[in-house]
Amino acid sequence: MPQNFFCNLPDRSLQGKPARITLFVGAYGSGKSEVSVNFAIWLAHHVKQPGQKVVLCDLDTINPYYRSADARAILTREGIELIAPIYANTNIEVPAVPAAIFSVFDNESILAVLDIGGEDLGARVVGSLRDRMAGQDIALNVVVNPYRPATDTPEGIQMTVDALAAAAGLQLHGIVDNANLLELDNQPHLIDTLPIVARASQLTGLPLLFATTLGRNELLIQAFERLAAVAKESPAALAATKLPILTMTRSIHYPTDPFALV
Amino acid sequence: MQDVSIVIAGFGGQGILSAGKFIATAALLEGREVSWFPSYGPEMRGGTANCSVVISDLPIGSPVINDADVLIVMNGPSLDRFISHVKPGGLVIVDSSLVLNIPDRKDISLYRIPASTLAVEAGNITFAIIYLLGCLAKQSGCIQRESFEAALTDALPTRHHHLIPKEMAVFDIGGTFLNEN
Amino acid sequence: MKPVFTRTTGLTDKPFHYCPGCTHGIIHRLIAEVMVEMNILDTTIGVSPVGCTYNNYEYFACDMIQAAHGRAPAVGTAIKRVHPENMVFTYQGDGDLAAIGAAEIVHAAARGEKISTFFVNNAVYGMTSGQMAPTTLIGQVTTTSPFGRRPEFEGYPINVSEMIATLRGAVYVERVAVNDFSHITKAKKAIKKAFRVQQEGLGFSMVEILSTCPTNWGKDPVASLRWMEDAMFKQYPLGIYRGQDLEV
Amino acid sequence: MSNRVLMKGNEVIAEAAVRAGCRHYFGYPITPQTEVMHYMATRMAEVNGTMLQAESEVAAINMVYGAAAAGARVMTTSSSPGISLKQEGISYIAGAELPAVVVNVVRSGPGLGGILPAQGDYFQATKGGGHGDYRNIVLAPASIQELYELTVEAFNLSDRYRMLTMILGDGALGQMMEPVEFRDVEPIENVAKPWALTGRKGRSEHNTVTSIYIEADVMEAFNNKLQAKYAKVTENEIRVECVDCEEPEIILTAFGLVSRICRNVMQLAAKEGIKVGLIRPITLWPFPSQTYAEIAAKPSVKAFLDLELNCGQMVEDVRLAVNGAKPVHFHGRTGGNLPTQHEILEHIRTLAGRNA
Amino acid sequence: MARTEFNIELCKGCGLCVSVCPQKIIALRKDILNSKGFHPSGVEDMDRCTGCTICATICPDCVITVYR
Repeated sequence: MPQNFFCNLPDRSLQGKPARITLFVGAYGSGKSEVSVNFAIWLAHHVKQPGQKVVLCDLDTINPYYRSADARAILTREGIELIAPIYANTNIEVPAVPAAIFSVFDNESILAVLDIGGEDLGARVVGSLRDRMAGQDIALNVVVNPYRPATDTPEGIQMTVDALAAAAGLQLHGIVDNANLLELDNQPHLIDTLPIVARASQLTGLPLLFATTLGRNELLIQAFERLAAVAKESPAALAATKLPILTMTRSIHYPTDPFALV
Repeated sequence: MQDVSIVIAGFGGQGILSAGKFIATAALLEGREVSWFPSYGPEMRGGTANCSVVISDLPIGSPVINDADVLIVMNGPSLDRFISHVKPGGLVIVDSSLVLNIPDRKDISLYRIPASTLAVEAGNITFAIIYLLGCLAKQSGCIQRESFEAALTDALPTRHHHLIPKEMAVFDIGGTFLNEN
Repeated sequence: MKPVFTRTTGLTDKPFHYCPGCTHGIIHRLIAEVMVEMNILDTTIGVSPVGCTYNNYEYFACDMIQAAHGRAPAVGTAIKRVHPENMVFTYQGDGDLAAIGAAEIVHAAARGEKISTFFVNNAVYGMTSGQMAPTTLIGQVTTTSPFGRRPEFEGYPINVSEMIATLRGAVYVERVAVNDFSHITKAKKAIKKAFRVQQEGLGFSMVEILSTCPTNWGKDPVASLRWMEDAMFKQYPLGIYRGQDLEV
Repeated sequence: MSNRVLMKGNEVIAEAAVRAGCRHYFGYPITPQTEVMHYMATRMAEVNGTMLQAESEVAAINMVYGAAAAGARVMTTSSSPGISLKQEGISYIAGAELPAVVVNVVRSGPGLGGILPAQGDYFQATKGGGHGDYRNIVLAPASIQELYELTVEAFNLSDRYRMLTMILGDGALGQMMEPVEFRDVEPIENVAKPWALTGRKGRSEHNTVTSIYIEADVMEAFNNKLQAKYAKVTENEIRVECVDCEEPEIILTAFGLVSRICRNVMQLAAKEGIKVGLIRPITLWPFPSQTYAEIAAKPSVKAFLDLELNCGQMVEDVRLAVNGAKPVHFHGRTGGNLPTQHEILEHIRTLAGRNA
Repeated sequence: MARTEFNIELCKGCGLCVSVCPQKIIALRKDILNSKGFHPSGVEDMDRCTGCTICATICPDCVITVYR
């Protein structure tokens, strides 16, 4: 079990020592790639020690678009190495798994984030790497966006988690709440739906690891304080009040967006 | 000489389309401009068939005939369909063995030839159309006898060439009929 | 010491882009080795399919053309008709050949086109990410048969070799596998035989090659080979389906 | 004169192809063009060529793709629904820059469509038809003699520009007979094809024929190259016939068979003192826009009347070319019907203000 | 007397050669990393190599050259 990132108000930023290799799985559109890129950046800033390097592996074999390889420029700037299928971001849709993926298992000095393709189908690629993962310090986390159909109820999230675990053939370690409707400021959405995700955490027995926001922290803290006020009535909401936050920057855009990759 | 536009119509199998080709070939052999435009499609298989032949000394505009100089018909429905498209002063040649009711038009020349009956009597039903073509050649002057004979030789397979003298005799008989209007 | 196993000159220097453990690479090498051994590299024209191997024209050192999905047999037919003295092969996957291109392969075989088809069957669509193929096994889970292939809903797998073998124009049809040394050796012999049949002008030849897809099967490469033996061999028995007595 | 023979349009397409050096024909039967296959079946045997009846139109066009890549002069013919099926292959041929000739003897659509004359495939032929940014040269013959000449020319154009040339005919053109003289229109060009698949033989590099480029920039550069080629075709290859366009009152504009009906109408109109001119595009792509613009600028011209066997397709290009200089009217017939000379004349009288 | 050479830059570390070697002398080499950052296949005890070519035959990426 990896370290959890629980923290106290008012500083809700991620802390602690994560697993050496973190995998993000999730349903289509849950925001796995966005979370992966930002988590890798957080690792680079807060966890990486001298002699270590952070590697982001784009293992999405399902969908050739909106993938973490889109953030190549930002990753390069942050000194993060990207491993992606050789045809990622070309005209070709051959989602071959890059052999370099093995480096994250073979090289202890790597802190790795693995961005896995959508749904249980994408998680199947994890199955082909199962042998390599044995004995490694690994966290397999599921990213949830409660604004997406199928993961908009605690039960829906539970079913999704079960399907992902079955396809990957591995036990999941935790849930990431990535509530968003794509707009810049997702805090209201996060507050509105946190109880759903928190309840799913109880149902599945998987800890709620962190939530993500694109917005301003002070607003978020106010909102959490409001949530804490009603927390006594809901154990799920109570859990939420302790939730650490990953403040994200947008990095994966459709290439026509003039602000992409700036 | 002026353009001649000829519509030939009847049932499929009566040699309608071939008759058009004979006329067109004969005119071509005389060095004239010519077009042959068939009705095709479902009509080709068992239903009615018709074709349009235009002969001219100048390049031909439309191969599609709206107003015909000559109408040759071998069944009733075709006559009903095309009779109103014959120009005033035009020529209508009818197989009267098969077409009984002929609409009353006094502004045309009308030739009624019991072609199918005559052809059966002559021992070959395929001759029927030849009587009508003989009449066409004689009355319109659009093709010469010699070029028609040459066209038959050209168009018919060698194994049928022995029929040509008999067909030419039939052709000549067709030319003996008189205007009934 | 002499080299007894080297990279064949039938391949270009370009490294394959396939996933680790994907056996397309073995099949490419076998075809390339046979072309060199038969001295036909300079006269062979290959037809690339649509699928993971769409750009294998970059790997084979002979003249190559990329065909639309399923149409390789039609393209190959025409090339052979234009250059009857040349050798023509098509390289096709199970979606390409047995789904969208079912008509083309059947008719090329029925016409007895003097081309050789190498049909790679891995029971799944690789390129478009793991959908059900015509050859997907009963019960096999794919992205488009998430409940496992159910005969009553998705129907049955197609045994292409058995089907093509019913056609008189197909003079040589064999199913092989590339799961271990002896089967790979047999596969190479079959590929050579297919080319020999073409060279002799006898008619259409096809070798169906059972292959793996570790990524979309969700199994590591070694386990994938075992799954091929355990699951695929039952549905797709190896052997010669036409041309048992053929001497070429 | 003695060199002239009476032949059906479909037979002439086939004979023209053979005389143009085409030795590979792949087709699938569909009325009203099936006689091309019938003729080819025996004719190709005489010249040691190949006529292969494919299993489908889809297979046929992909055979064309293969044969063209192998360096052969190759043709397929079909009719509207069959041409729709061929579009993927046509796009591949454009994407791989291969020369080939495709003939469409148009049926009346949409859907299955009737077998009578129609021109409803103008958009499909000139605006793409298949996927992607590409053009085909589109030729629209109006007589059997011209059908011969343009079919031969289609092979030369295809080889010269490494692109597909389409003959857009109609059911009537395929089925009618007229005299044709198989004169040598133009010496058959022998364009070298070093890119063709022949087997490597002496070459150090292997040839590949493909239509995909992995990098976006390379793919864009390829598209730019195609467009430059199309600009060159537009500069060099526009063909158009203008009849009595010196000082006309009304300009008729039509392609193919309809233009011939227009010629008869022009004589009828002349008898009534109406000066009518005719613009007949022979290349539908590239479209003779400049000719339209120049004639539209003439003070004598009151209006254009575009006639087609469809609900108004080429008229869009006519309007773009005339660019508002003069009104452009449309007269269309569909379902396999042809406009009569009388109805066209009536329309002309109205436009010329000659009606009571 | 035999020898195998591995073109480690072409190796994708799939491990098929490891699984088929009758002498059990092929392994992913923990002592080296290739430029892609992982341990490629290699022979640990070349003296025991028989040059049977089974590893080269199953390799999907033409990594292995065998001398005998």
